[in-house]
Amino acid sequence: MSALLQLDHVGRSYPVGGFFARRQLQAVKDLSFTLNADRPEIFTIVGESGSGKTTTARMILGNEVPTSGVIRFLGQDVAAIRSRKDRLAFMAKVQPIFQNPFEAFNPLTTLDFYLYSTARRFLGLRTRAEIEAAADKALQHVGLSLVEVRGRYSHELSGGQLQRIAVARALIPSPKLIVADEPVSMVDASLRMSIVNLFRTLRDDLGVTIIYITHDLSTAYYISDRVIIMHKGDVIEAGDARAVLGNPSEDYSRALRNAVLPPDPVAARRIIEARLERRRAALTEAGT
Amino acid sequence: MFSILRDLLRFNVEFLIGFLLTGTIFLFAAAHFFAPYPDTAIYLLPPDMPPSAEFWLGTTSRGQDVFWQISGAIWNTMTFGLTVMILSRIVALAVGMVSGYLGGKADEVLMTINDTLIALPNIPILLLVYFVMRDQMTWPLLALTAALLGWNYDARLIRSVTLSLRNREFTRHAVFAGMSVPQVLIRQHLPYVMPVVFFTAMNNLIWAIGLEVTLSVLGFSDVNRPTVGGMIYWANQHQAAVSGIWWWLVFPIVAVVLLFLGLFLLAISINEYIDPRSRLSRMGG
Amino acid sequence: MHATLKPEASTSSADPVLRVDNLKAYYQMNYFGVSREVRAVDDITLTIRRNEIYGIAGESSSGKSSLIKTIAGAIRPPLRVVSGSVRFDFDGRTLDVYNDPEAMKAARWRHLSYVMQGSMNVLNPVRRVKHAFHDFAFRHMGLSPSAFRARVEAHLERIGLDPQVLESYPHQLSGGMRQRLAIGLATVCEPEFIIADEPTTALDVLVQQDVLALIKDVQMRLGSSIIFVTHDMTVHAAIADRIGIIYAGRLVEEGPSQAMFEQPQHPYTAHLIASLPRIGDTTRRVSLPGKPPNLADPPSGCRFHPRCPLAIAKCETESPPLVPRGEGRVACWRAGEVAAA
Amino acid sequence: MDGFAKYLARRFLQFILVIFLGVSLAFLITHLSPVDPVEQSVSLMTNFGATDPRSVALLREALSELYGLQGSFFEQYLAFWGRVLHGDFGPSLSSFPTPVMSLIMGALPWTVGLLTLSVLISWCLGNLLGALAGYFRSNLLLKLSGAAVMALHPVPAYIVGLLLLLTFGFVWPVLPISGGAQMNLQPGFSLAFVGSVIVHGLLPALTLVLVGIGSWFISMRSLVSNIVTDDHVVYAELGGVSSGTIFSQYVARNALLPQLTGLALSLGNVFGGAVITEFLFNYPGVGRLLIQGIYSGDYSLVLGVTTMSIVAVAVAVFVIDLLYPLIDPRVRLG
Repeated sequence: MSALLQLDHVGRSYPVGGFFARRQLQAVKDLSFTLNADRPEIFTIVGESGSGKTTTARMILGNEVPTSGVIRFLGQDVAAIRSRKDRLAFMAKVQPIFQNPFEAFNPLTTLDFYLYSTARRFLGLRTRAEIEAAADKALQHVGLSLVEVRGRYSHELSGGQLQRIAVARALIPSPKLIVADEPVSMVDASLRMSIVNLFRTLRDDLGVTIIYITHDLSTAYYISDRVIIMHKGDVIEAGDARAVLGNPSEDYSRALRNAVLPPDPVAARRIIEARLERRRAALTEAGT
Repeated sequence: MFSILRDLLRFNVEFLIGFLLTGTIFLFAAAHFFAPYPDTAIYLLPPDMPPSAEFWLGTTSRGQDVFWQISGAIWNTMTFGLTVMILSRIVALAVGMVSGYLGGKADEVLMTINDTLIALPNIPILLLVYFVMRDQMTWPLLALTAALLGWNYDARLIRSVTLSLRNREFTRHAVFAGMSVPQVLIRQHLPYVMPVVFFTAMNNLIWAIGLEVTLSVLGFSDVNRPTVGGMIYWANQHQAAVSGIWWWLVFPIVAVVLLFLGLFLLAISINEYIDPRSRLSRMGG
Repeated sequence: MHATLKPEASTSSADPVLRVDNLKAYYQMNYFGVSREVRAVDDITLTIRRNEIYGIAGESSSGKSSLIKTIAGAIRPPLRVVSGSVRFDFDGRTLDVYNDPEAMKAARWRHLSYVMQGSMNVLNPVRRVKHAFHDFAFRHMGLSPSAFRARVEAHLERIGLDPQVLESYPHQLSGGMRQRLAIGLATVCEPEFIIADEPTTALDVLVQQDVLALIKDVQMRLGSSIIFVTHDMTVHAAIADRIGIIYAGRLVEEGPSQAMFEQPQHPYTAHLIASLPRIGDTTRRVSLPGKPPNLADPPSGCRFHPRCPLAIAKCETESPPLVPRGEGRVACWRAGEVAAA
Repeated sequence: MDGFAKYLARRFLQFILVIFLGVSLAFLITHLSPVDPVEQSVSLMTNFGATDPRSVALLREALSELYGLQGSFFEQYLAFWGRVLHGDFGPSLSSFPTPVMSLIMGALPWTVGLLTLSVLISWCLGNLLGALAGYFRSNLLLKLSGAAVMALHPVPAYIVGLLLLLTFGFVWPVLPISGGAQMNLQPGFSLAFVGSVIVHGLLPALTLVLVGIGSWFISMRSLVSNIVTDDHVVYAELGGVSSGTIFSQYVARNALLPQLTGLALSLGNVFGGAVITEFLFNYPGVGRLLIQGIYSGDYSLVLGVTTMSIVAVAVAVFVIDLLYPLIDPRVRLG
């Protein structure tokens, strides 16, 4: 049971405040979990803004160095990867998917350039035909083809399609781990499911482990194998996704779960009206 | 490249006027290579002749043809301006990109020095350099000094652009797509850095030309080398305004003012055209 | 002076407070000889009744934000009203937004107010919050400055905000607090009509729940009508009395929220509801094929036909009219045959 | 308050650094140049006769002591700082024996008066015109005045000054084109003298205003045209707030923040324009003093004026930096 990725008491803090009020903001405190190399899974980190989930993603990708603890990918300390050669080797196995597809693709660069560059660098392909073939193969995985992408710019396609192209690009070096930070929050609801279902096929058909980072409990419940809930840098609860999200044991995760509005008017209205009563009660009690 | 020129000429009136003005003055200046008399020769022609068929713009009290004097003067003034512009762009780009991309301590140190230099009065320092160097002062040295005093405002603008580019998601995406640093800089970032570099370059060129005119008008430069400022300097020395040789003063002033206007119009119109936002809207973004 | 607690959504008061008739608003742009026309709002007709929260749902590039900008009379070039009208009915007097600018300006904030999406920075960053209340509402209240201040403080207290917040600057407040303040500002004159453009989109789910409760609380107390715009169908389920679905610049379905969720009439609505994951249910959710329409050259006939599972030949040539059906309206040639979610 | 204190500390540190680097730069320039100032002055003196070798040697000795050229490089540097801090640059050779410092102190008020007045006018007028042109984009009058102001922007101070001098000196001789005040008037706060000072200051001030106004117009107009689409302005329009209030409180007030920083950053250049304009109109300020010093080869005067102008500009920049927190609450309240 070799570890694909191991976080060992990882922490990250930032200096904040002026000369006189120097203090440390703890973005991530004592985070530990392990992803199994021979059991691909969708591991989800759930949390609201400021919970430290994005900082965690950046540390796993090696874009930020933890201030405490260590992150090992296939036994190698990610923060120690310095040389260009080692970085490339690491990036061949660990690829990111970004939140806003319109920000992730340079509006002045054609989309196919990203696919070709990945194929050229990580697969060492040289001839144009080989490179285009690799790009087309990756696009097939996500239900697209090179014809739809060649020479196009990001503003010509929808958020959902761009995100699928981003997944295709990440698949080219056949990575072991994909770190997706809020991959669907900028995608329309009607297209969101195509991306989320895609993660499942990547796990099952290509054996890729996916770290899925989101604030949306419903998609987390629908797609994840395991989940950890973070709040202001702390891990509140962790475990099997259905168990933890189905009926959480900690107060914060229960509040989070109860705030999720079900797509059914009767139930949703009841949640809002209950909150309204609590608001009015608090006012009258404060008022008297 | 020509399609851009055609678009600009057709749709942007500022560019049209600017292009025509700068173009004619540039040709006028380039003509000095075919001048019948050497630039520095004096007392060749009958002095103080008003504009006539023979001497289109008249002659000076020092027996020089005003027309060819201005042509040579504009050429020298522009070469001075271009030298200052290029040298200061190199420093501004270097400082702007290093502090923008590296960030952290390097950024803090460079920007502190940058802000310090901005607060220094340029002309007194330049005058001090001239005073100290006296006759050793050659125009390339003056150009170097002006360049070293003229880059800091622009370095801060370039830094703000590079800093924002470094933190944009498509930069990280490019790195993970295997693009090398030069590829990212040239292919991904250049279209965003170009407008600010170009616009500050044109402003610097205008500032440098103004500086050259100002210094040589006071006689603080190699006055034997014909420059626009030099002409006005000699016109003042010979009391041209008082003794009614108006053409000696008016034509160089008109020429340099037209040059300023032309360059300025070019700067505004081209900057608006290559700005990524307007380029995107043309692509239908 | 406050209206007593209004009964639950009184659907009886049928007289509309807003009538939008065959409204067309297009983006017309011309850059260096490249001219483009985007038909963002393409012939929309709808009415909104008193004391009702009308939800407008639509995805990105559906034209829903252009629609409410046009309704609010807040359009700048290149967006332009091509035809149709927007008429409000305040105190028995009809106000035509585009033919009576003076009356419209006078009605702003007195009868019609607005809550913006980016409420994080709708308050002037260099002035204290109290100035915003003064600029927006003072002229409508006809009170002395001190009485006005007391009225504002009472209003804020009633919605659970500490009046001391009036003395602070926007950058000193959290995002959630600024959003609650924006709602306080939009309701201080007790307007009959409030336009809320994605007010809870940028908020965390816990704060979102509280803000929705706040909006519902104030609406019930004032009996005002609200247009509530968001792409998130679950928010519509929670707060909207009636929902209008916008697709490619056109209203494709409209009706009471409960009926719509139980028995959607239009295939697009059915899909929007079906694609929402629920906690406790992992049945496979499927996405719409194809991509959202490009409003610069929209598909012919019914604009949903390229992605519609029920599309027939007629759908590609003729655009279906919006016709009454059950308690709402729908624009689809095969409206009855939509499978329940 | 933490943010405000941090801001103040940073600005004061910057101020000290500017003085330190500026004065050191002036020292370096004078001491690293290949030309020996003493030889230069001696050759200047001796070409009026007086070539007796002994007196020339004595002169050389006196001059090198006067110019602070004794001792090692570092000792000279410390001595230089000593003199700067005491405000003692030795006597001026061209108007011997009056000390350089009293010449500077005599000329400084003229420059400060001229500069403060013209900078204020060009800053306020340029910003107002630019804001109006940015907010009311279709107004023809604003467009025309904008075009005129922008046409003047690239033209240097000397040319603008010369054109004014020619028009008011020869074509329509209404205004005095030289000097700071009527020669025969007794300097003091009498009505006649002050009136004459104002009249004599008109052309130099007008030159500086015409040269300065263009840059403020352009930057303010582009700032305003961006701010007009900001959320808080659109929201105010939706709120039916009067366009006068929107223009002044929502648009202009936010646009002024960067313009105030811009004012501080521009002082270095504006001072240069004043030097030229003073010389052109023979205005008795520090600028004319500097140029006359250069013409007469008066080493200590030139060094003194340059150093003091560096200090003066640094002080002005620091003062403006102090104003910034007053109008930006985000800096004042951390």
